[in-house]
Formats: sequence, C-alpha cells, structure tokens
Amino acid sequence: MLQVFPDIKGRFGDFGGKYVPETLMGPLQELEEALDQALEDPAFHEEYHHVLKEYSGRPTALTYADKMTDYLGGAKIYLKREDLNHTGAHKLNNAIGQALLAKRMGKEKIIAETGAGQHGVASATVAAKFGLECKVFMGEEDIRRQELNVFRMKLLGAEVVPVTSGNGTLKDATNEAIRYWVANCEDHFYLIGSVVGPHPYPRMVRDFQRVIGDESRRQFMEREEALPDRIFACVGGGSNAMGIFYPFLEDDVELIGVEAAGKGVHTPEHAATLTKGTPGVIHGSKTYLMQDENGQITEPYSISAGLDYPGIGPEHAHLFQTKRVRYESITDQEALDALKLLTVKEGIIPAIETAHALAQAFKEAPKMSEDETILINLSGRGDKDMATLMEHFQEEVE
Amino acid sequence: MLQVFPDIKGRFGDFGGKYVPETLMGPLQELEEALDQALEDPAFHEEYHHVLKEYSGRPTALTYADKMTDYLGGAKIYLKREDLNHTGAHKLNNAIGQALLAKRMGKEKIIAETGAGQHGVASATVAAKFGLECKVFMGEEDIRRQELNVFRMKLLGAEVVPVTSGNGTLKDATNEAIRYWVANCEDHFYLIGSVVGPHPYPRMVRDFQRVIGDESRRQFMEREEALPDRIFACVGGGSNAMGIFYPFLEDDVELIGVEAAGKGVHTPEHAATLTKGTPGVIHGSKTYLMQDENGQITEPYSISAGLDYPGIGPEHAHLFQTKRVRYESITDQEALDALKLLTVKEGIIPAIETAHALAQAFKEAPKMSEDETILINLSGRGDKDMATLMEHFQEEVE
Amino acid sequence: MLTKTSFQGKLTKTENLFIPFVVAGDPTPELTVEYAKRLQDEGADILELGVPYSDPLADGPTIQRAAQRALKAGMSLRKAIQLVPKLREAGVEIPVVIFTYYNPVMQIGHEALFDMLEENGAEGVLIPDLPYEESEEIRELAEARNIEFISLVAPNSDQRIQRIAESAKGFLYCVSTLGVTGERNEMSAEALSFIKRVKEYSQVPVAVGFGVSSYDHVKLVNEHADGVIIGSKIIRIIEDGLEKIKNGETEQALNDFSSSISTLIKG
Amino acid sequence: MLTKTSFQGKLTKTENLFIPFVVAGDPTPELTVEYAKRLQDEGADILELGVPYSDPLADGPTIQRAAQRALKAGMSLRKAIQLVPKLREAGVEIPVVIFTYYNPVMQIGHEALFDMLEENGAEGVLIPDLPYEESEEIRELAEARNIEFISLVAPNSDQRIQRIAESAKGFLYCVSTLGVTGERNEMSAEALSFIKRVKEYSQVPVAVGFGVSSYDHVKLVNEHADGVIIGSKIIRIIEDGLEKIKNGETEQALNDFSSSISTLIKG
Ligand SMILES: Cc1ncc(COP(=O)(O)O)c(C=O)c1O
Ligand SMILES: Cc1ncc(COP(=O)(O)O)c(C=O)c1O
Repeated sequence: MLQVFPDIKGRFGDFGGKYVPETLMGPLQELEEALDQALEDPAFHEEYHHVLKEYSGRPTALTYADKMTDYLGGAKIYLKREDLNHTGAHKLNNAIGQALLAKRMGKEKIIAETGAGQHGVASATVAAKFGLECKVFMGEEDIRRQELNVFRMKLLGAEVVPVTSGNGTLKDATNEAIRYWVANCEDHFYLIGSVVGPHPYPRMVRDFQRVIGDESRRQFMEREEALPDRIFACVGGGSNAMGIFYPFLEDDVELIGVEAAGKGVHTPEHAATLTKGTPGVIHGSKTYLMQDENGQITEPYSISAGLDYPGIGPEHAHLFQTKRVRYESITDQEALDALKLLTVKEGIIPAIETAHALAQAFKEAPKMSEDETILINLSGRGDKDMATLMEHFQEEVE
Repeated sequence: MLQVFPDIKGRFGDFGGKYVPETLMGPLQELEEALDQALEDPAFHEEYHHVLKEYSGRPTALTYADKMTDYLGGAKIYLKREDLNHTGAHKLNNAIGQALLAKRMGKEKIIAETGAGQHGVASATVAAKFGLECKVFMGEEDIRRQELNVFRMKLLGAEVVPVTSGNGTLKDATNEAIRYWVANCEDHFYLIGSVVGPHPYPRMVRDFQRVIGDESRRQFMEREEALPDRIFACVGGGSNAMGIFYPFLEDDVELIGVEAAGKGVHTPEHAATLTKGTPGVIHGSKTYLMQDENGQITEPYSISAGLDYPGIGPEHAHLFQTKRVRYESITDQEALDALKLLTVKEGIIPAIETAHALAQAFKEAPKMSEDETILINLSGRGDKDMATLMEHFQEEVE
Repeated sequence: MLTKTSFQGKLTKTENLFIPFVVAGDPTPELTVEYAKRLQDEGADILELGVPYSDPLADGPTIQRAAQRALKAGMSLRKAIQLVPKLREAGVEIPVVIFTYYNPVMQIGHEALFDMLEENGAEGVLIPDLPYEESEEIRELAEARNIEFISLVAPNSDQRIQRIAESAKGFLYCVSTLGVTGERNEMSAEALSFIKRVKEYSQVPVAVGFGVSSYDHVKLVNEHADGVIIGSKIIRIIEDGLEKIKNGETEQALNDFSSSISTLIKG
Repeated sequence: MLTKTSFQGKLTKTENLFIPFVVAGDPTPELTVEYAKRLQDEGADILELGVPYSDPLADGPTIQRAAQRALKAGMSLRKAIQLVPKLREAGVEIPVVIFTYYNPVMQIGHEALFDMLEENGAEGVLIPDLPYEESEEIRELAEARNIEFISLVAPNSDQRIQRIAESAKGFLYCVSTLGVTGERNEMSAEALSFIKRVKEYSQVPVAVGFGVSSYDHVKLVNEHADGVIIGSKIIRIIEDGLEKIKNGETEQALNDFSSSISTLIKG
C-alpha cells in the first residue's frame, strides 16, 4: 500500500505545499476545510456525479481502436474518450467539481486562468450553468491567438481579462489570476484548471478528475476482464494524466506521462518539465519547472497551447522521483504525425495535446505483444486546433 | 394503431416513392433488400448499437435545463443532448448505420452530399473508421463558406468534390452526388444525410435516427415517470426530428417540427418548406418543396446552413398533412436570440439549426403549466457556427 | 416485331432512327425552331424537345448548361409545349417528344399536361425521373390520349427489363452505359449484349442514348439497335455556334450546325 | 514589548519606522545605491532591497515593471546580495533586508543563502511566498546565523496571527489590506483594528505595508503602528525620474527623488 498523498502539509513526498503570499493562507485553509467536508458528504458526491452524467454526458466511451491496432500490429489499443465531454475535453470534470464547491462555500464569483482557452471555456460554462459570475484571465498574446475561444467565453457571459505582464501567455495569466484572488479572496473562488497551484488544488483537481480513471477501470474490466498493461496520457499541468493514473497507482499497470518536447529537448524550445527541468517553486507549489540558473522561470514552447506550461503538478514530480510513472517527451512533429494517423485510421481528430500521448503509445504498441493492452487518455478533441492543423496540413491534404 | 409507413411502394400516405432515373432503380432495389435483411439480423443491430456506444458515446445525456425552466417559468424543459455525439451532432448516428450497411453490401466506396459540412464530416469520419473510400460533394459556394469543415473532411482522408452547377449550394451538391451515383452505382454506396431522397432512404435514415427517440423515451420515463407533453425538433431535411418523433408517434405527445423562417415567411428569403411550400418532387421523392409557378425549384434561405434546403423528408409531408405533427417556423433573429439565451443560462452553445427548435419551445414553455414537460432535441453543438455567431454577437458581448 | 411503331402513324421507319435532343429555348425559342428544322433536314426521325429544369438529375454538365441558358430565356414546360405549333409552322413534321422532369408535370397536373400535348400536337412525352413503378397513371392517360409515353431501360434494370420493354411505346430508350448524359468514346461488350436482350422483348424500335457522340458510335449503335439518341453532342455543336450568334452571324452558325450534324450522322 | 528589536543591534528605534522598498538594479545597480543613500538621508530606518523575479506573485504592476527593468539589467538574487557591500561603501548604514521570492532561494540553497547574507552583511531576509508553515527550516537557519527572517501577517491570517506575531523577528510586516502591492487612498476601520490585534502579540515593531502612498497614510499608520513600509509609491517616484536619467540629468533626477520622498514622509 502506497502512502496516502498529499500528507497533512499538502505534500506529495518532497513536492507540493503552499508557497503563497500570507494573504492566501486563510482562503486556502477555508478551501481545504470545505473540500474535506464536501468529499465526505454523500450529497456532494451525488450532485457532482449527477451533473457529470446529466450535463457533461458521462460516462465517456471506451473505444477500441481496431484499425490503429491492426495497423501497428502489437498491443490492443483503447481510447478513453474525454473528447466526448461537453465542451470537448476532460477540463469540464474539474470545472464542475470546483463550481459545485464554490456554490457550497457561498462564493458567487469565480476566477480562472486560461492559455488556449479550454479551461476558460469550461469555467465560463459552469459559471453559466450554476449562475456564477466569471472572470477569465488570459494573456494578451493568447487572446490574439485564440480569438474563437475568447468569443466563446464572452458569449457564455464571462469577462475575459487581458493580461499584459510578462510575455502575455499562460504563466502570466496564472500570476495575474492569483494576484486578483489575493485582493478579492473574500467572495471569489479561484478555479484552477490543472493539478497545479498551492495545496489543496493539486489534490482537489486530481480528485475531480479521477472519475476518468475510475470509469476506465470499470470499462476495461468489462471489456477485457483485465487491467490495461500500459496507460498513456499527455502532461501539461498534468490533470488528465493524474485523473486516469490515480486509480491505477497501486496496480501492476505501467503508467506513462508524455510531455511536449516542442522542437526537441536538445533545443531551448520545449515544455518538457520533468525531462529537462529542475525542482523549484511555481504558482504556489514545489515541483519541477523550467528555469534559468538564477531561478527565473523561463518561457516554455510547444505547438500545443495546453502543454505550453513551465511547471507541472507536484504529484507528478513525486511520481517521477519515485519512478512510479515513466515520463517521456514527444516533439511537435511527432505529435502532428500521430494526430494525422489517428484521424485517418479511426475518424477521430484529437487535440494536439492528446496527440503527444498518442505518439508515444504508437511508438510502443508495435513492440508489445498482441495479448497486451494499451489505454490512452484521449483528453480532448481537435476542433480548437483546426487553425494550427490547417497551417501544417493544408498542402498535404490537397 | 397507425398504419406502418412507408408502404410497399415506399410511400408515406401521398408522399415518398422513387422518382429517379431508371439507372437507380436497380441500386435502390438492392439497397432496400440489404436494409431489410440487415434490420432483421440481430448481429447487425448489435454491431450498430455497439458502435454507437463505443465509438459515438451513446446514450447521449438527457439534461434538465433547470435555469431555463426557472427563467421562463412554465413547463419543465429537458434537452436531448445529440451535441455530445462524436463529431457534434445527430448526423453520426445515421452515418454509422449506413456505413455498416455499405460494408455489409460489400461496397467499399461511399459518396455523400453536404451543405454546411456536418454530414460530410460524419461521412468522412465513418469512412475513416470503417476503411471506406469517401467522396463528398459540396457546392463551391459552401466550400468557400465552410473552409474549416472542408479541411476537416480532407484531414479525415475524404475527397471533397466541388460542385459548380446551379448556385453551388446543398441542392446542387445533392444533384451532383445523385448523378455521380447514377454513373457509379455498381461499387458505390450513396450515404444520404437526412430523411430525404428516394425510398428506402427516408425510412432508412429514420430507422438509424430513431435511437434518439428510443433513448429519450427510456430516459424520460426514468426521470419523470411519464412521457413529455411536447417534443420540439428543428427540421431541415428532417432527420433529427423524425429520429426523436418516431418512437412517440402513437403516444399522446404533442410533436412540433420547427422550420427556418429566415428573414420571415412573408419575404422570399426563408426555408419554411411545409409552411410555405407546395407538393412536388425533389431528389427522388414526392414531398413538399419550395418552387416557382413553373415547378422550378427555388433557392431557400436560412442563416443556418443545415436548414437551408428547399425540400423536406416525405414522412414529414405526411405528418403535416395528417396533422399528427405541428410545424412552426422561426426567423434567423429568433433563433439567434434563443441560442444566446441557452448559452448564458445553461452553458450550452447549440448549433444554429437547433436554436430554431429552442426558440419555438421557449415561446411555448411559459404558457404551459409547471407540471407539464417539454423535450427539445438538441441536435448539434454550435462550434461549427462560431464565425456566424461572431458576426452577429461580437459587438454585443464586448 | 416492331409492328406497333406509331407516333400517331407518323413514324414509319423502324431502323437507323436518328433521334436528336435539343433543349427548348436554348439559347432562344426562335433558334430552337431553326435547329429543329436543320435536324429534320439532316435526317432526324423524331425530335426530343427538352424542357429546361432547375435540377436535372439525369443530365450531365452539357445539358445542365443548356438548361440554364433556356431558363434564363424564360422557358418552361408550358412554353416548351407551345413551341410545337411553331415547329410545325416552320415545317418540322417529324414526331416531337417532350422531354421533361416530373416536378413541372406535377405542378401542371396530369390531365392538363395531356390536354396541352394534344392541343399543341406533340406526339410523345418522356419523363426521365418517372420510372415504371411511378408511372402507371401517366402511362394509362398517355394510352387513352394516343400519345407515346417513352420508357427507359438501363443495363442494371435486370428483372425489370422484360416488363419495361414489353410495355414500351413509340420507341424504347436504352441507356447504353450507367451514368448521366454525356459523351463517351467506347461502347462496351456488356452494353451490346444488353441491347440484344432488350430487343428480344421490345415491340417498338430500340434506340440507344447516353454517350453517343461520334459517327463511329452511330454506326456501331445502328448495327445492333434501331436508332441513336444524341443529346449532349448536339448541345455541344450548338454551343460552338453561340459566339457567332452573339455576333449576329446566325445564318453562318446554323450552316455550321447542319454540316456538323451531317458529319456526325453520315460520316 | 518591543524589547527584542535587533538587526544585529543596528535598529534601535522602535517607532515611526520608515522602511522603503526598492528593486535592486532598477534601473541599474549603480542607481539603486544612489536611491538607497537618498532614502537613508530622508530618514529611512531599514532598507528592503527587492530581488527582481520573473513571476512576482505578490506584486502589483508597478513593482512588476521595476522587476522587468532590473532583470533586463541582469540583476539576480546573488548580485542583489553582492550589492550590499557597495551600499556600505557608499555610506548606507541602515539594516538591509533582502526581499526575494522563494524559487531563487531554493536554487541557491538555504545554507548558501545565509552564507552569502552573512558574507555581504545583509541583516535580514523576507520571502513573501514562504508563509509560516513552509519556513521552519529557514527560520531556524536565520536564527542560528543571527539574521532577521521577516514575517508577514494579513487581516485574514485569523488564528495564525498570534503564532506569526509571537515568532516575528526584526519587524513584523503587516499587510494592511487584502491585495497585492500598490497604492490605495484609504485605510479601513478593519485594518486599524487588525493592526491593534497584531501589536498585542508582537515582540517586534509592527510595520504596515501594501498601499501606503501618501503623507496622510504615513501619519495615519504611524498613529497606530510602529512604522510604514513603502514600495510601489517609491518605485513610481523612481519612474518619474527615468526620463531625466535617460537624458543624462541623473543628478537632477536624484534631487527630485529626495524631495518627493521628503514630502511623502514629512508632509
Ligand atoms: C485536450 C487537452 N489535453 C491536455 C491538456 C493539458 O492539461 P493537463 O495536463 O492538466 O491535462 C489540455 C489543456 O488545455 C487540453 O486542452
Ligand atoms: C445540428 C444540426 N441540426 C439539424 C440539422 C438539419 O438536418 P435534419 O433536419 O436532417 O435533422 C443539421 C444539418 O446539418 C444539423 O447539423
């Protein structure tokens, strides 16, 4: 039996904790207490699962990728279809959980940070559904790049707050959201989008995403009467990965987290936090991150906005250190190739984030035996990435 | 007990039939026989339902729209969430059914027509999934307007054939698909996207869409222990409407089909086929259509590409004539307003097609009593409509 | 065999039939009359007078273009039928078959259609999207009015070939290959054996259409069938002259037309 | 009360403390030394020397801008600490507190940090994102090395106020209102009553920061607390002079700086 993490100090082994301005210690305490109470309350569980089912359409399907399996000629490949969630990715599971908690805490205003806009859309969505006011912090540069998602959030009634500090990307939007929360924590709930941030966020987001793994486990047993041999998930902040890994941590199942190698981990342009980063503190949590020799956080790069983050959830840092999870990295080009392959073989256009997990799985599947099985977390759909894909594939498909 | 339609001649009362060039009579006969055999074969049903579940994520959710209900203050409003299907609309149900049938018939090439691209994407998707070659006929004008869906189809491996005849829209794409089929019927399967076309298409598409109504019935009984009082669906060709109506035809449930009134049924710019059209023959079927005094088919207009069709399925013509279904029409503006309302109240951005059904339901709900219930077929998601919505709402949301 | 050829007695020949197709009103009603005369002069036995339609399912791009031109010129089913007396005035005596899609017919009404055909002296009608199974009422009316309802039969009509062929009136329109109208360069062995089968059952001349576009085709078809139906190729010849007509050289265009038709039919 | 003020004995005053904040290297290391001297001249009791950081979570836009300028000028935690001897050389004698986010500290290592602080003669350290619960090891090290680890306390620290206040060293940094650094124009009744509570438990002077930006503030704060910490307002005064410095009028800019500080502190 593994030790239960996080511990009482909000740590996963050496990582996690609460590295935040004093002003946030109170609100984090309040959140932790509310979360503990909620998770012990069957009525909360019931409401959360009711909304997941009735509103987001859970359980999401487990799809056997027969054509990919035949094509690669190795392990049987299964896909956990988080792309079929309302709004198109796993992000909504967590947003629903936190929004319900916010209501329970009597907070009627939520704030969120977003990079590509997926978590922003999920937050704006639950804000609409549960009658909350919503501010989404988003870097100016990202606002420019993700015009459609910005409009979507506004249509949902959210306010999108442009962030000009730093480089105007996700890291800066997160800083700004935290700053806003510091000043307005009394009546605002900060809805973080991944298993990052100060305790209890990494734990809370994991617990609201573990439904992916819980369902997968049940569905896989039904389908194969065994657990999968390997599970793959892409890792940005790490929420879809923690969600699918967590219920399998104590099983004899190999878990593989896949980071973005961008233009290659031997170039400066990547987002491979565990592969290339070092321990440090980012956004309130001790974990691995990308930084220079002076401890200044550096800008990551990935073609996929959702993986373009210089940190990673502290639980991943722990699972990396203890070697319970293997972490690999995949370049932009490898991800694009895998995306194309899944599209033509299975008729599913995945998010570019997801394609990183696919690429790694497709590398390993042919080397596995035919009675082994693979489960890939299909964290989101590619609709949001069409502009990027057009840039890369327009000529090829003509 | 209602008479079973279509009859042996492929007629729904006065409507339906096979008004096609002689060359298609053979293939239609072959199709009808294969369909009859398939529908009687439990293995086919099993495979179809297996794919719906494992691949498309069915059953789709039944969502209680609590905030809309409170806001309107009348009947309880439920949404059948076809937007949660893989590829984002009900269209895939039918595409899966027909693709499985094509395979069963040994046809390895499919053709399809598309307007906005939804059915084209659904067809390209099943073609990829089932290893079929796919040609999608699409008007040049629509190709220009729906760049993203065109790219999506190509990425899925389909060939998009530009149609220059006529005005280069859906009607012309359908003509061209039929022409191509005439010339290549031996090894090609024509995958029609709605309950239109010559017998047995209207029946086949309905039977592949009735899963919507079958599921709704079961889910509604579970939730409310009664059937809904009224069911609303938008009507382009009429497949999502037939899909949800059909299993309720013999029940004491009011059924309402909602056509596109475009800029108003008193202007020439609308697509309200039943409200304003007259009987005639289009695309191989006797039904209502929009035509001039010489029997030339006229161009319809609607802001929603999926309703922008001058005909309607023959079964709808019959249900209109016999008054079993009430048909209403909704203008562009009313649809946009309803779309906006659902978005801010429920966090669901529907397709503009769907918004027509919503608008009519929202008109009626406040006049109904609180113990009455309404079911709306949420036929698709609005992601595909973002460009249009931006044009209309950009200023408003700023 | 072939004892019941008819068209109100106007078609007496039963071999080497030349059945041209033009679209009424392409590019103008007046020119349609001129083309018809020239076709008769070059030996046409029956004229198929096409009614332009917004959605001509069975036609290829050439005839679609012709239909668009004619629709622009204001042509309709009613006006096309009313063109027949003008053809007669101009000296066109061969039987005229009105070729129209079904929807315009439905709008006029079956009885009214036959009233008009009778009144205006058209001898036949062909509705390409009204197959045997949908045409019973119209066939009966045609018979009663003594107007030929032309049937089509295709290589994939299979078991239906016999029924269609046996009930055919006027002539039987044999679709030589699968596909819509257009020009093709070969005739397959299957097509030939299909024609043979059709002729076994047919009581009327069997004419072959869809793809006849050269003198070699014409010769080939006439060796095995009773005649050729030529549509797209004729429209293309008309199109070749449109520029001249626009420039006022109509007489020249018509002469070119005649000589092209002559080459097509007589080699 | 207030018997244990310390900073290695260098802070003897326990009232009306003026604790200015500047960012090391904004706009250059040399000018930081100049500003520090001027601040001491205007009566500063302790200097908070900020280390610029890429992601300063607890700071508003003004200090973010200063950090950006300093980072551009190549400043780092190491270099900021090494600036202390230069301050001394230039005559700055008041205690210096290094203000740094935790991540750069983690990269250097706790022991190494204190080695450097000692070597370079800095009297204190303040880490705004290292709350009580995360700072045990550092607090122990600080105590062992006789360097003041400055604690912060906020109005919503609730039950933690007592624990934090009781263990405070050097001075206790009281966050007057919720929020990040910046300028505000009022001090609420709640803020005042909070300060009162803090003073009950604190063994060291209680200084109030976050929002002090005018002489009126300074007066008000000093009525209830033991001193003011002023950051953003000072940065803004520095920014007012940047244009002059760019134009080579550095002396003028520094004189303006002094007179603005004087107005701020003395009215
Ligand atoms: C589809 C998808 N997958 C993965 C991610 C990465 O986030 P995480 O690592 O928290 O799952 C994102 C983030 O936007 C996403 O949209
Ligand atoms: C979401 C959606 N709803 C409705 C329709 C209209 O089709 P039908 O009337 O066949 O359901 C379409 C057609 O593209 C559609 O995409």
